[in-house]
This record gives sequence, structure tokens and C-alpha cells, in this order.
Amino acid sequence: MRIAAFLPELLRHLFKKPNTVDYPFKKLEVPKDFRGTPYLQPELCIVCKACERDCPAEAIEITSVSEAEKRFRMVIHNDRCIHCAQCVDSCPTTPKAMAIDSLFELADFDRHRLKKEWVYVRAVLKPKPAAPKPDAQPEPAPKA
Amino acid sequence: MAALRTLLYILVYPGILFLFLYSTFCEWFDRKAYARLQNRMGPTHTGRFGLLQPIADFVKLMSKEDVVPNAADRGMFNVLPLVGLAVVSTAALLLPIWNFDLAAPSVTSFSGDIIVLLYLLSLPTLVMFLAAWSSTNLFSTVGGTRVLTMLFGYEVPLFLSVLSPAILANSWRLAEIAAFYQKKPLLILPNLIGFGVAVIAVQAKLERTPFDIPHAETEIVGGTLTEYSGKKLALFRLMLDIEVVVSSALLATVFLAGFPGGGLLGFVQLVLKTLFVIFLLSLIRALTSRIRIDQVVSFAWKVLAPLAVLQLLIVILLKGFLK
Amino acid sequence: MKFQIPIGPQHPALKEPISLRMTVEGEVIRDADIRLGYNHRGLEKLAEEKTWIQNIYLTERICGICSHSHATCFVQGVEKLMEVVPPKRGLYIRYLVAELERVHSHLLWLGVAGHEAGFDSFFMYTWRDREVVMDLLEMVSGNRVHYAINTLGGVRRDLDAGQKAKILEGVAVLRKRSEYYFRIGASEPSFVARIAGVGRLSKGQAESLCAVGPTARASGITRDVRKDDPCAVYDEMDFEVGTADSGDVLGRVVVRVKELLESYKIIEQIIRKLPEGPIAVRAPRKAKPGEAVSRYEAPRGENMHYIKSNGSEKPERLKVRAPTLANYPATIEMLRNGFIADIPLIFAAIDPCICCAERVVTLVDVRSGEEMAVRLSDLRRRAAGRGPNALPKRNAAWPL
Amino acid sequence: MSDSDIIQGLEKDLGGKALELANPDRRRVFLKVAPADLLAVVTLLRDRYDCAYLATISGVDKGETLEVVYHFASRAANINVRTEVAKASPHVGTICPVIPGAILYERELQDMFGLVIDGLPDPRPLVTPDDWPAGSFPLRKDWKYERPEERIPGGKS
Repeated sequence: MRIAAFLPELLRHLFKKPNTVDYPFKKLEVPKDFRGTPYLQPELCIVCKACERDCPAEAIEITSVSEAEKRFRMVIHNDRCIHCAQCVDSCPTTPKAMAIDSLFELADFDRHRLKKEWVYVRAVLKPKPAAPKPDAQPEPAPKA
Repeated sequence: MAALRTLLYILVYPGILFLFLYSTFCEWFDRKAYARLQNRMGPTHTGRFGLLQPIADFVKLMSKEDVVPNAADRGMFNVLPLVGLAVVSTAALLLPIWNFDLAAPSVTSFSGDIIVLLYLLSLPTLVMFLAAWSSTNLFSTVGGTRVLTMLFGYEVPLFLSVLSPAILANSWRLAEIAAFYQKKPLLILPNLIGFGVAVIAVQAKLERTPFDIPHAETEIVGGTLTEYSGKKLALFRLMLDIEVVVSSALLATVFLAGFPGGGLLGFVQLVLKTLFVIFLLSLIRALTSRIRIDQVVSFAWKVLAPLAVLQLLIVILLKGFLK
Repeated sequence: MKFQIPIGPQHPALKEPISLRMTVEGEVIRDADIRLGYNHRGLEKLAEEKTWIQNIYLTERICGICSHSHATCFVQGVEKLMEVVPPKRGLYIRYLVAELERVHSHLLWLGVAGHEAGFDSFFMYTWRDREVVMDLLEMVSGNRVHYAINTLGGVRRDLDAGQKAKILEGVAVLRKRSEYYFRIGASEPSFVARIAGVGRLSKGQAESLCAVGPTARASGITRDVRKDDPCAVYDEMDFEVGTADSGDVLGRVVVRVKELLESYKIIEQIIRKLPEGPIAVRAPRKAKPGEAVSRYEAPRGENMHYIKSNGSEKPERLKVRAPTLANYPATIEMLRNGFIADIPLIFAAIDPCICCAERVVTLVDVRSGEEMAVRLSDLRRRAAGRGPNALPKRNAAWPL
Repeated sequence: MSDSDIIQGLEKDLGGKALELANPDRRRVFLKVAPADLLAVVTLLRDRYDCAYLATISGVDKGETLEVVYHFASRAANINVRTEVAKASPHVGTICPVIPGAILYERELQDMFGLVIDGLPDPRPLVTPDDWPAGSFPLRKDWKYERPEERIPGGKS
């Protein structure tokens, strides 16, 4: 047992740069595969609703705006989202309609402003063998 | 003229105003040093280098809601922060910083002022205990009993070790003790054991790690000050800050030859020497973990007290030898 | 004079709400009682309403610190029910994350132990170095806390060569630091004086009170699911179960540091032996009717999930046993005849994760929590109105 | 001790008491006994099969009956003892005299499933709040939680 065993370590750091990141003023870079905020690329979405079904937080909501036009509305409730990226995994299209970016500073004073909304026309599923069969019937519709 | 000078002395330097500013600066220094020792930043963004952070904390606390528990002894509860602040400010006036005349004793510098100062420094501990007791909170009560238990441990070693240099200097007056060591700087060396003991005892008096037992927040929440909030808490914190300054200035006077050189040079010496002592206190704080109350008392009596007695013995022998 | 000290539900030593009630005489604890239920989220009930896929993320949220452990435990069981065998590479990555998580959890615990003992410098330094492993986890999985790397039939992310090199680098740094902390922890006198001989639990007591994890291993019981019930990867690894015989808080520190060093060994072996191939296979959406018991050695001790399936997309019953709950009876035993000053240390020494231990009643879930702005004056009025006619928590009378 | 050793040993030791005995997976043994035999079986497991460690107790609502599963673990295997009682009179004897560490799990079962554990040394509720309505047991299948509609302050929706 030594008296003051920690002393050299402490003194060594006295004149070193602090290890703290001065966060809001300086920011660290996130790794390239960081799971940030999910978003939709509406031109690719075939409205199979796989993401809505698998989302553990019920943060994705797809409703039909107009049946005739095949127009749909998708809301991502970022106030509920748990950033697990399961929606990206579940998305059956290639390239994936659901994607995730590296934004992490989402805080807001109003939960309504956290909800992201897209209104779009369903994309036509290209007859590609690689894409697994989605849940919704992929009936081809004329693109607007 | 003398009256004006004394008024200036009480109100501005080294009185209330200076004490307030300097104690907040010392708190900043303590926090910054502690943080840097831990590889952290410490206060950074309020004022340059975060210098204004303690003042900002003080102002913020002053503006917070002040809650008095129903079960508390209202009178005691309310008056104690002021008493504590008054006591430590009075103690600060006794420090031989600027307004003293070596030849003639005055109100603030007289033979025996070292004893008065030591007793005035004991009072904040009692104030803390009474504050804890009168707030009747269970955690405060436990904290209060711990305050007193610790007092029995460190008080004797502190007195013994602080009085040793006075014995060597053959004076009970702080200004004369400082002047003695200014003349014979080499005699500071024999007092080093006493200095060590005194630093540790002051650490205990100030209730800082490893002796932060009375307000160990992981055990008994806020301990002594659990029920205090708002202005009263701000005043208590100011009291503790001033106590840090006064204790370190006392150690600097007695062990490090005081602050000679009149107004400006004396001020520089005051800053340097107190900051040195405060740095030592921060270092101890960073270096150790909190110990148990029984360990404090046994450490004080088994290690500190014998060392203090040894110091006394060295001083007495040395005094005989010098004659 | 005997009186009762309430530790919690809100207390600086507890990072989560739980109520410990200490009957003390002076500074000595004579009796202790424990009261749970402040942190219930109804996970077991909720799990019955979610699909197997959704439940992975739900179980991951049982605990913040050992998030991977519950998800892995659940996935192991469900894979058995679905008769899916994940590919080797997937399993290796899954348990690589598991060991990285163990490292992060133990480093975190070391810091907390330092903090509870009032040794804040130790706390700051261990947590600074913990950032290394947090960054590794973020790099591998894409998030610092909820890794979400498990999926039914494997893992979701692959490792590339650069990541492998970075992990090895980070582990080398961490090993050096851990050895240093071990030396400090075992030689800083004020720290050792605080933790040696505190919170003693004999081997017999640990056995009869069903203690798990480092708490049990510090009392000389060599029980470790990684050795006793090796799943998939651990029987191919060379490692030892760290134990200590002293049965006190110092022993628990020693066990955890030993485990840290063993984890570094395992991580290096996993990286070296990482086989080529796919990382996941497709899993069906439905599991066959049946039941499975899945065990996993989380950083705090053994996790056990009992999963019952009725052939649908959702589980019939998911029983989660987190290690902290198993250690509570032992904690009460350890607290008896200790000092008040030792409460935070003893309680922290089981590495309590209260949200793990409590997960049963459905009270409020994320969505139903109706928010509103409450003014301070309202709060005060409510508190005053609560007064004598409100129902207090049992035994919650203010002791003075 | 291998799985087959355990199965054979249990068959021999228990005789007619073992209503079901299965070994569906490596190191997993499932055993069913009558509620009356429970304490004897647990004592036997502890003394002869190194099962002093009770991992947990699960309750399962099977409609008319409640199933209680005691998960024991030894170094060799994980032995799960199950017993079934009618919902109408859900009485199970305590195993605390044999395994003191079972107390929290048994108290939890009382709260969650409305089982009555006879002879429990400390039968206070463990996890439910004090003002929890009597006779409502959250993990029974007939207990439903109605989720209130989500209301977000400050605006539309």
C-alpha cells in the first residue's frame, strides 16, 4: 500500500488539455454507420407498410390520402422513434425507400415539430427478381 | 483618519467586499484546479475562463425560492447563516494583511489574536451543527452529529500544530509571528511537519474530501445543509468559501511568513500564498476517497495528534538550542 | 436510539428510484427493508402484444447499461423456438458486442464505486477511459447505448478490417488502463480502508440467497453461465471465471477487474478467430408453439428469459429475470450490521440496475403519458392537499 | 452429470411424483409435479442435484389454470419444475424454508398472478403500489390495459 498512489497520474494531467468535449461549441464526428434519424425517399416507396408493421415504437404511420390517385401520407413520429433502424432493415425495395441519416440533435420545444410528413404517390414496383414480395399487393399503378 | 482607515479596512480591503470577490475567486481556483487534476474543464463559459461562475452561482442561489421546513426551529434556522458569515468575516479582519503596526497593538492586531482567530474558526463548525440540528431533518441530524464527532478529532491537532510556530516565534500575535519568520526564513523548515498536519486538519475543518463525511451526498443526501435552500444556502456557501480563504491565509501567516511589503506587495503575497495552500487542499481532495467517521477520529488521534506533539517537541527543543 | 433512515425513492446515491429503509442505531444499521415498484413499465405484459421482431427492441430497453444482454438472451431463446441456427460469423459479432458491453459496464461500475466512496478522481478517470469502449461500440453498432445489433437469425451489421484493427487498438489501451486502475484501487489507502471488509457475504449465504454474478463470485462461487451453459461461442474461447474469497466489496472490485481482463482476452480471440461467411439467416415471422429457457451472463449476473410461444407472431409469455432482483435478498443480508457510510457502497457493489429488476406492472407506457405544464404553485397546492387523507406508501411515515 | 443421468436419476428418485419429464434441449430439463409434492421435490433437487440456486419463478396464465415454473440451475443443467393450480383456488406452498432466496419471486407472483403462496414469511406486496385495486392481477390474460389516447400539448392533432 502506497500513500498517494494516484498522485503522479493527477499531476501529469494538471497541465494537459482537458479530455472533455466542449459539446455545444465543438462537436465530435459520428461514425459513418451512425443510426440517426429515419427518413423516407418517397419516389421509391411502394407502400408495403412493412416498416409500419415492424416499428417497435409505432413511430411510422401510413395513411391513404386518395385511393384513386394512389396517394399516401407517411408520418414519422420522431418524438416516439427509438432510432433502431428496423424500418430500414424491413424495407423490401432496392434501393431502400427508408433510409437513416446521422442527425442526432433533434430536441425541440414542440413535439409537433418533430413529426416529419411526406405525401407522395406510390412508386411502381419494378419487376426485379431480387426484391422480396412485400405485404401489400403490388398492383402496378400509373405514376403521376 | 484612523477611523476612516479602519472603516476602509472593514468594508473594502481586506473586509467584506474584498473577501466576497476573493473568496469567489478562490472557489473558482479550487474548482478549476480540481477539474484539471481530473482531466476535466471546470468552469469555462461564465466570464473569462469561467471566472465569474462562482458569482453567477451565488446570484442564482440568491434568487431561488427559500424553503423553511415546518418542523424547523425557525429563529435558529434563519439566523444561523448570518451568524456564520459574520463570524468568518470577523476572523478575516484579524489577519495581518495591511492595517497593522508591528510596534503598537490595535483592535485588529493584538497579542493573542492567533487564539481568537482559531476560536473564531471553530465557530463555523458549531454553526453548521446548530443549523443541522435546528432543521430537524433526519439526514441533517446525522450530519450534525458527524460534524461534532469530527470536531473532536481534528481540533486538537490543528491547535497544536498552529501554535508550534508561535511558540518558536515567542509571540501570540500573528503580525509578530509573521515578522519573526520573515527575518529568519530558514526557521520555516522545522515547522514542515506541523504545516502538513495543519493542512490536513484544515481540510477536515472545511469538510472536504476525504473528510466530507457530514455532507456525504451518497450517504446522507446533503447532510448538514439538506434543508437549506435559496438565500440561506447561498450565504452558507459564501461562509464556507470565506472560511477557505481565512484558513489558508492563517496557515500562510503562521507557516509561510505572512504577507510583508505593505499594500501592493502584501496583496501579491497574500494571493500567491493562499492559492498555494488552496492548491494543496485541492490536491488532497482529488487524491483521496471519503473515509468513515470512525476512521477519521482514529486517524486524527493515532496519526495527526502524535505528529502535532512531535512538532511541538521539535519546536521546544529548537527554541532551547537557539537560546 | 433507534430510528429509521429512508434511502430513496429519491436519493443521490441511487441513480434510479427504489426504497431502502434502514433501521439504525447511531451509525450502525440494525435492519433493512426493501420496497420496489417505483420504476415499473409493464414490459412483460407489453411483450405479449408485440411481435417477435418488435420484442427484440423492447427487451433491449429493459436496461440501459446492459442493453445488449437482454436482447441477446431473448434472441437466443426465440431462435431456439424458431429452430433457426445463426451463422458462425453472426454469432461471433453478437458475442463480441456482448464482451465490449461487459467492459463498458464494468468500467462504469468501477467509476460508480469510486463515486460512492467519495473518490471522484477515480470516477472521472475510469469514465474518461470508458469513452474508448463506448466509441468502439458506436462504431460497430451505430449507437452508444442501444446497440440494436441483434436480429432473429444473426446480427445486423458486419465488421470490416478497419474496425477490427480499431477494436484491437482500443482493447490494448483499455487493458493497460485497467491494470493501472487495479493497482490504484488496491493501493490507495483511503479507498482500500473504505471497501475492505465491508458488506460481507459468506459463501453459504450467497448460495442460499441465490446471489448471482460478481456478487456470488466474490463469495467464492464459481457460477458463470458462459462456462456452465456455454452458448455458441464461449465454448470455443479460452478464458477463466474470476472469483474471490473475501466476500466483501473489495472482493467484488477484484472480481470485476479480473472479468475485465478476461473480457479483453475474449475480445481478442473473437477478432482473431472471426470466421468468414454471412452474418444472418432469414428467420420466420412465427415461432412454433413451445417454450424455451434462455440464459445469458450479463455484466451484473445471470439473465434468464422464459419464453413461451403459442404459434403466433407474438409471444404467449415472456418472463424476464434480471440479475439485480436476484441479488436483493443478499444485499439486505450484507447491509445488516454495517455502517450508514457503507450503504451506498454495499448497494452499489451489486451493481444495481433498478429498471432491469422492475419491469412488470403496466402503469404508464411511453405513449399514454399525458403531459401537461404544472406550475410550481400547483405542485405545492397538490402536495398540501395530499396531506392526511392521501394514501401514503406503506411504512412511509416520516420518522421524526 | 449429463442430461440423461439427470433424467434417469429423477425418474428413479421421484417415481410416480413426476407427472411429466422431458429433455427438449441440451441442458434443459422440464419436470411437472403436483402442487402437494412441490416442497419435497425442491428439497430433493437441492440436496441431490446441486440445485440450491433458484434462478426465478415464472407464472403462466393458461386460461382455467395457473402454471408456476420454478427454474433451478445447477452447474450441469437447468431444471424447470412446473406445477399447475386451478384459478379458482390458486394456492401453492412456499419453498422459502428450503430456498430462502425465493422470497422475492414468490411475492412477485402474488402481486402479478394473484397466486396465494401459503406460509410466506413476508406476504406484503412487493411491486404493486399500495393503492392498487384488490383482485386485479396484471399478468393474467383477462387483465387488459386500456391505453389512453395520446394527447400532445400545444396544438393540432
